[in-house]
Amino acid sequence: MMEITEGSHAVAEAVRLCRPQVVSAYPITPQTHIVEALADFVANGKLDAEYITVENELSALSACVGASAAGSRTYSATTSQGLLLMTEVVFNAAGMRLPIVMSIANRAVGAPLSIWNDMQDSISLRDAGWLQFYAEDNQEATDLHFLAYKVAESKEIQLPVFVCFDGFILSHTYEPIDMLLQEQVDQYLPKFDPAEKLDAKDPISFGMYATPEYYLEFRYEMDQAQKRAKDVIAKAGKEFGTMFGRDYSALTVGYLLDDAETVIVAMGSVCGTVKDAIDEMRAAGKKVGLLKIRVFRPFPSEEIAKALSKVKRVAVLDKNISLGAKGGATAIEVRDAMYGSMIPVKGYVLGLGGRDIRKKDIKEIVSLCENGIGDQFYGLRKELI
Amino acid sequence: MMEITEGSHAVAEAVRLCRPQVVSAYPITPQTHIVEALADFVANGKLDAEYITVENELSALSACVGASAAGSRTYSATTSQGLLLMTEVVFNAAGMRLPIVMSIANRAVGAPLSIWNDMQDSISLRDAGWLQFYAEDNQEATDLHFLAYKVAESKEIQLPVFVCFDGFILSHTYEPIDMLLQEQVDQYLPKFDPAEKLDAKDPISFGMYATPEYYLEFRYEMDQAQKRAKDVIAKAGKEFGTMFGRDYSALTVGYLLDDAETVIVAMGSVCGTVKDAIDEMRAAGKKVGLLKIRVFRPFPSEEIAKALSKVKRVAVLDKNISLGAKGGATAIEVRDAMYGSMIPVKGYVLGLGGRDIRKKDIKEIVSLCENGIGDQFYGLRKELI
Amino acid sequence: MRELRIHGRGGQGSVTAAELIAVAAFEGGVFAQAFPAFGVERRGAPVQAFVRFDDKKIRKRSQVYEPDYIIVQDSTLIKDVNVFMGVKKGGIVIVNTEKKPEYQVPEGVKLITIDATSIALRVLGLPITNTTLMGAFAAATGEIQFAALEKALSHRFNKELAAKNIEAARVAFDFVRGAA
Amino acid sequence: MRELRIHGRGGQGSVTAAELIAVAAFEGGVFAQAFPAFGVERRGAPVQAFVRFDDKKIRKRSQVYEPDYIIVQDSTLIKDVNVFMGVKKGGIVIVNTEKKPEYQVPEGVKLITIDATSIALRVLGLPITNTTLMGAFAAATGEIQFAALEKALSHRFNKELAAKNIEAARVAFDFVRGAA
Amino acid sequence: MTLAVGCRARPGKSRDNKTGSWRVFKPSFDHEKCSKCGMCQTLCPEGCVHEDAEGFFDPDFTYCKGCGICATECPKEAIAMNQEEK
Amino acid sequence: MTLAVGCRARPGKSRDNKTGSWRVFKPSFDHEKCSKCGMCQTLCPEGCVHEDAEGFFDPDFTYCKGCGICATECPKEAIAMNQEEK
Amino acid sequence: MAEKKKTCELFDCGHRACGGCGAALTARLVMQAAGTETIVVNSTGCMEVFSTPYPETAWKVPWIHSLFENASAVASGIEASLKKQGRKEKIVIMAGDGATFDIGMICISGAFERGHDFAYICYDNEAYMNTGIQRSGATPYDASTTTSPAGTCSFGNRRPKKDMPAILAAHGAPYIATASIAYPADLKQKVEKAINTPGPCYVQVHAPCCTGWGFEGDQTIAIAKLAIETGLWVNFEMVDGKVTKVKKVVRKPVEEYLKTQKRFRHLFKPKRQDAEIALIQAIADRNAGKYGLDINLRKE
Amino acid sequence: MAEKKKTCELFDCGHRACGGCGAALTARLVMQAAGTETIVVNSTGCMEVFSTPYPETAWKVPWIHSLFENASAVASGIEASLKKQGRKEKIVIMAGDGATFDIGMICISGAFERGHDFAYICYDNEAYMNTGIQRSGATPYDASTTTSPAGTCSFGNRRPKKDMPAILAAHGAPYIATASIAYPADLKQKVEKAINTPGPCYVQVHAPCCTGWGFEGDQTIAIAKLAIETGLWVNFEMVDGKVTKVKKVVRKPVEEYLKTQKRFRHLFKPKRQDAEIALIQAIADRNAGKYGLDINLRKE
Ligand SMILES: Cc1ncc(C[n+]2csc(CCOP(=O)(O)OP(=O)(O)O)c2C)c(N)n1
Ligand SMILES: Cc1ncc(C[n+]2csc(CCOP(=O)(O)OP(=O)(O)O)c2C)c(N)n1
Ligand code: SF4
Ligand code: SF4
Ligand code: SF4
Ligand code: SF4
Ligand code: SF4
Ligand code: SF4
Ligand SMILES: [Mg+2]
Ligand SMILES: [Mg+2]
Repeated sequence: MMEITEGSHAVAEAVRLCRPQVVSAYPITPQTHIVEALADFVANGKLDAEYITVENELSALSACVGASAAGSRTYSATTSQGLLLMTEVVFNAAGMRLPIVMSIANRAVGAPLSIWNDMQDSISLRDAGWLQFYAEDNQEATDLHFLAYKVAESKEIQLPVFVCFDGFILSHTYEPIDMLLQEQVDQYLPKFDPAEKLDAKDPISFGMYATPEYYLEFRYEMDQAQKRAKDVIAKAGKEFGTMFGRDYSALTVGYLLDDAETVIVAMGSVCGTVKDAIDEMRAAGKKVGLLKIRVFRPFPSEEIAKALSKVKRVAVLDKNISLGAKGGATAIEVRDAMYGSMIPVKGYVLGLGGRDIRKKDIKEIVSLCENGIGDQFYGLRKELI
Repeated sequence: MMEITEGSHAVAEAVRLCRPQVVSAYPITPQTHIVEALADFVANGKLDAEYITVENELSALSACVGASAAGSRTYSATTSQGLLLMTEVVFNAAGMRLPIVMSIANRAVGAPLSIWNDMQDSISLRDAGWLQFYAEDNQEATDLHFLAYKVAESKEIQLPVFVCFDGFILSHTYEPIDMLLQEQVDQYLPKFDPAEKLDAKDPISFGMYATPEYYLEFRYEMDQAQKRAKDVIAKAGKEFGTMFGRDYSALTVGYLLDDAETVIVAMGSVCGTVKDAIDEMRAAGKKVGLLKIRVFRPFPSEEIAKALSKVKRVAVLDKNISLGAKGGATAIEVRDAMYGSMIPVKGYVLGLGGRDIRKKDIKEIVSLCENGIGDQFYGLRKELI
Repeated sequence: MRELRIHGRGGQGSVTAAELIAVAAFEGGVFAQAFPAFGVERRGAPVQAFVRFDDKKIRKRSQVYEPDYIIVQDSTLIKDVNVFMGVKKGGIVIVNTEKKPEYQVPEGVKLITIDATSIALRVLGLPITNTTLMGAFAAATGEIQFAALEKALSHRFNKELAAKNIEAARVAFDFVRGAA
Repeated sequence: MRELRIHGRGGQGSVTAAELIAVAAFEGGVFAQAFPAFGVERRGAPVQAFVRFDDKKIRKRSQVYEPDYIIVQDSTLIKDVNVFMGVKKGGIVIVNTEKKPEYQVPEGVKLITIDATSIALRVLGLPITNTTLMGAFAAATGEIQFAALEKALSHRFNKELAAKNIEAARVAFDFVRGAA
Repeated sequence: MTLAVGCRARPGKSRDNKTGSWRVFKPSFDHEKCSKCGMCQTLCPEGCVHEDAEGFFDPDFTYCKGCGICATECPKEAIAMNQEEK
Repeated sequence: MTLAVGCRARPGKSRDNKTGSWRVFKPSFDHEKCSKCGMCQTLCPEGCVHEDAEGFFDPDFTYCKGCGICATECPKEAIAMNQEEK
Repeated sequence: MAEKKKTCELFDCGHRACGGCGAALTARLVMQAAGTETIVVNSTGCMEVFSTPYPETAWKVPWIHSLFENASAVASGIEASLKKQGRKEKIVIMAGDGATFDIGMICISGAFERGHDFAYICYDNEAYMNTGIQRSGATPYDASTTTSPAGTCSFGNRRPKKDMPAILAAHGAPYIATASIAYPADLKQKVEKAINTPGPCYVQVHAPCCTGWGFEGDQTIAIAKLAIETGLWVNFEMVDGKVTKVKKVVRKPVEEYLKTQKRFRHLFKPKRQDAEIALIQAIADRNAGKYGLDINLRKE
Repeated sequence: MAEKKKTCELFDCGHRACGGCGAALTARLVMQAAGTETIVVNSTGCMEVFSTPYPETAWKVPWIHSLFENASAVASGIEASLKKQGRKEKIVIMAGDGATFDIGMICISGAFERGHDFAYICYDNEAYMNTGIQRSGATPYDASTTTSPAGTCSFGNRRPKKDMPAILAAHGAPYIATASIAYPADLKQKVEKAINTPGPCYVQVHAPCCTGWGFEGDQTIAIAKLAIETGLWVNFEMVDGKVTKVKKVVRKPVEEYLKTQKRFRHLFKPKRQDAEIALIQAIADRNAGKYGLDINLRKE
């Protein structure tokens, strides 16, 4: 059903439709509207879940670990400082193979403190073993939650998922959404049926430690599950498409790629602005395209290498920076994916801490890239540095 | 003065010689011997520092933040779960530009819990803005602490430093060390003299937040400081060499690189075993060399690209895995550094969670690399998977 | 694409106004996008909110720099905030004031003033002007149909409250219509 | 390079023995490296520790698989732990036992038994055998000089304790010398 | 201008933010009624009420947000809140 | 063998670890002196003291670590600790 | 006069709090009591946000903010550092109720256990205001917040207010007090005592929030007074774990307090919830019993 | 008999604790009291490490370990999950003193404040044993540990033992008790009460550690008894914050306890530290006063 609503509310509604039994989250800007909406659903009988008002984020995700291990579908949401505070549990939940879904309303990290958008938070946890989905608009932000549970709970995967969407830029924006109905979601997403759970009827020990005889293989199996997720996403995304008309089988999505000479690689909401800019550049005769990365973990190396195998140059936008490295994580990994190709790949770190990104910026970046200039911060206020 | 001592004790002694005024750390295997030795120094009047026996790692580093901002040289040490628990403060301390030095006795992260060595912990925080030094042996583990304070406190840098050394493999190993004398250290490392501090005589606000007008530039300045650190390390490392005979000016160090066809890139204690294996392979007529990365942040991209510009192939050893990516962080960033070179770079994830690495493994990896096989886990117990 | 910027103060409902305008526009078959200026502004501090309208899906995510329309909820802002900044030629500015329209708007920009506070006080019994100004906006720009506005308000508020707000919007709508 | 593996139980000082042997070797001008089997073993559980000796700087960091020397601190271990595993041909195995040397050691490996517990009890008044066995090791292998051993012990313990431990080591040293 | 390393600043800068512009209502102080008790000064969250040479109090309108606390709490009802001019 | 996903295991496996091998001293139970009070069973940290059909108690030497708690706490001094055979 | 001059010296004009903010007033009053030889450690929250957008700091003493949860650990480090430097500044922590009752426990318990010398001032506005009025452990019973909303299945916050003073008393804090912006002289005296008592001391200041509680900014002080007059907030002092002083009152019924604020509106509209109001009255009655709050008019 | 059969059923043989480990005995006894319909949440520490190297679990009930600090939050989640599933298992947390007094406060305070239904059992061996005997908030005054070593400038741990029962009582925990492995029947009874009392309950079990305290493994029970007999450990029960039961004793001087353990050796060697011993005696005396510990032999 089409409706116009705030991104956070759409996400909360999607979560409600997924029927989580335990919700545990701690408020932090700009994630708050999600958890407030869920609290409201519970207070008004619209969601039959235990809503645990925890005292910090580490507890928030820890409660999800317990609830998930006990056999419940669980949900959390956070961002930025909150995500960093729960880091240890983030790694832990993945290693324990618990299919928790957590929304990340992407935000910069401090110091300096910033409540504004970039993707440093989830990107900084790219090693942790969680799948990471990134939404371009609120329709995706909503739909990817259904996909997330489906994939996370699949027996072949059993890994938790971040559904990331840009804080404020998406979370606080009203726009039209096609929201699924409960019966549609129920059809797509069956009840959570864990392979194993904490249960006096069949006692199992969860979270044992691994000596050097075993540890490597456990990590390997996690990495394999990540890699298997590509197929599982393809399947679940296609099924979604068949049922509801929006196909999420692709880890990356191209826009006017076919004949593109310069391709921008980007994630999240900036892709919208990029598309508008591309349309204008196309109109001016420039062959520019976009490759959007929707799934960052597992990282679609092969897909990217293939999609970009014939282009002249690549400009990667990063709303994050691995300080002291050559640039942002996306640029680094795109080059990794395309290693050996000789196609110039330039990175641009931009939009950190809420710095606005406009069509003209995209155009300027394309020019820079055409001139071989890149691997730098973009959009600096010269007077400040 | 040459002595034979345990790695942890050597590190503790080095720290003592640096005269930190505030030490704040929380015990965790295999870092414990360091903090125990420091507690012992304080209990016996050998170190005139406040030793804060904090209740968790987040507090440990937070206390360092306070003490450093108040104008004291501070020290902490941790590893693994402890490092992950303090993640938020790790990012914060860098953003606040406080020259804290923290030893990391590298250890795997859970789940599954493992107390054994790999480098997942510090590598997972590679975005955080800290400089990261990695020691090959206990001599380096010791010396790098002097270097760390020198660089961290330099006015051009003002960033904190991880001094990483392999847990157990180095921390619990007795071996000969040339330990500096107090007067030598005092000569090399002057008293901490912060540019600014919390002081009623000259009140300053520390840790303000940055709106979108300013945030990007603050991050840029941090990244620039990382980049400036290359020169500062070169200078301080050279000075160390001039004064004490061990030169630490290089971010990367080659071993039999000149005519090498296959080069292994590695960090930390495994380099020793690699060198032994290389000697044997050389004796058998194979032109193999090693490029050791001693400084991972700032990442020595140019140095690596240059050092490896003429080799036939590169095998990168990673004691970490970015789950769901193409491999470990070192392989990814080495490829980033060498992008456009067409030299095959293969990654091998190995030694996770304490899995032993032997000379024969190094030789096998060289064979695999020669055969173009790589970007995989190495050393899996087939019967387990 | 047309863009609207709303100026108000923290606590005056500018964001709600933007949302409701977007809802009404969408009701009328137009693609719309509404969002606040992302900030930490407290009650009383100057704030902004934005709406975009287009005939196709709106993908643009940057902020609004050159609005077609401006609503100023509180004319006390005008002396301290450059509320007319960037307004497009041919644009429309609606200012809530009981005074005569004596503001310096850029050339080629139409200025409409309305005493929304008085209307709101009279109809709602409260000096909350956001819904009133929606009526004025509908009349001045044609971006939203009055029927759609009614629907949006009915959706948002309970029956009684919706009726009152619709009434306030109606008064403003008629006033601006009449003035035009 | 020569390698030593020490078998003992948690609490019996195997790691200390390895460290002290390394210190003594280093005192004697040999490069040495000592390290425990990294683990979580509790008091009573079987544990291991290792020492490497070489004439040049030791770079190798892998575990010890084929030791030249083995010390078994506690013969009760032998029935449950394969203490002789991997020992090199020509290697030396020292077992603390009051029994006769009746263990099945691999071919070409020399077995030395010594009742270190009795010596320790007699000299130190405690059944702590690690320093006693150091003496035996020095005599059996020549990897460490007795003088260096003395120095190592003097460095580690206070005067009185050092003297006693040196005495215990001396008894064992002489015993093994005599037996050889 | 150059950024301070580490997002630091010396005092005084908040005064650049003239919060008087937030005001919708404006206090006016009637010195006739005033008992010079100083309550208005003590309780003003802005700290913008100042004492004059005669011991009377008046707000600094550059910062007064017009919250009305002074008016509510003045024991002499010496402060009136009026609509801010536009 | 294949690893359990997530490092999990079902009960019973600790029994593969025969802690009897840790023993340096070995308890021997003198049923003559025993009053069948069960204290030895209650206080054994290994939980390896078992009651036989007659109500007497004996340790399971597969797991007994020889800690000596049973001997120390036996009110009848019915348990003696001896050097483990080698 | 000298005293008065300080007034707007240490917490300066131009901060961005809502008009009528109780927390902003708390900052002013605390700084008046603390004086210039003070280092302030501030947790993330309204106070930090309204006073320190770069570069516009409102603080005229050395001030530091690190994170939401770690003010007490940062203060521990500063204390250790000052000790080693032989410096004499006093350390004042300023933290919201969320930063104290909830997330701050990550670091508070340890800092109090270690016995550092600082004054911990909690400005208690009874919810997370900075992020939009979510429940904290300090939120009173039945208050509607965005994470404990009143609704068809809920009357708002279900848990009683956490007894932070008692918890810190159990940690052995030598001086603990509660105060209110409605009684500024008392507040300042308590802050001074907390600063001057060696060891970790705690003052919890009732600081009503017009925006979060739903009332007009000019009522801030009036509402703070009502809290005390109804017995829902008790001003007391505790030395070495023993209550030594209590502000007694002639109690008013709790609804005089409740009905002034939107967060309790659901107790009166659409219909009056007598049972719930009675439960809240019982809280006040328990306070009265526990602290000996009531002035017995007849006898005095 | 059925009761007895359970003995080694739920915490199994083959675990890797030191011979004579008090914590291992605690696990056995607690599980006897808890029974099969129990889910155990274990923090990182000796107990977790000696009982669950993959795949050799010693637990015959559902068991989960996540991290060192988060057992109470994990338990909160399990409780919520069971509630939603309509399941009836009881939740028992098993955590060391470090996981409880120190790092666990990250999650404990919130879990108790929220009022979840679980029994929190702290096995208190008075230091971090798993990592090699470092000080915790539960380490007694003057005990030498590796991070509070006795030395020329130090007599060991400088802070008194944190009063965790009082802290949790201040959180409103309905049932709190202390117990000792030296009194197994009492211990089991208390664990049962904690499990059967709705809400978050707490039992702190004195569990001597031969390795960490420095005594032979056969003395574990004897030393636990001495702790009680000297008044350095008090076995009591608290219901709704009020002490309802105390194990009284004819007190022995504290040095009878101290001299049995290496961690206190520096109080006797190289020379006897009478002043320090007197301070410790004063702790016992305070306990006696506070809890009414002494059996007055003459009167009875
Ligand atoms: C780790 C972390 N979690 C969440 C937040 C978001 N956050 C910032 S301030 C705040 C609430 C502050 O509440 P309180 O301490 O009561 O202060 P107030 O805003 O009410 O003055 C929250 C939830 C954060 N900054 N860091
Ligand atoms: C975040 C974190 N910090 C530190 C550690 C290391 N660590 C593991 S167990 C432990 C001590 C446990 O002490 P306690 O809870 O008293 O249990 P015990 O070992 O004494 O039984 C420590 C410090 C860890 N696992 N995780
Ligand atoms: S509060 Fe009123 S009476 Fe008192 S000084 Fe201010 S204006 Fe005068
Ligand atoms: S109206 Fe408010 S801000 Fe203005 S002077 Fe009065 S109390 Fe201060
Ligand atoms: S403790 Fe002694 S008396 Fe009691 S049952 Fe055991 S052996 Fe018999
Ligand atoms: S010696 Fe110890 S382990 Fe063996 S039966 Fe007795 S109490 Fe149990
Ligand atoms: S929301 Fe409340 S606490 Fe925050 S600034 Fe406004 S009035 Fe003050
Ligand atoms: S160290 Fe102590 S607690 Fe740990 S297993 Fe050994 S005796 Fe038990
Ligand atoms: Mg608050
Ligand atoms: Mg412990």
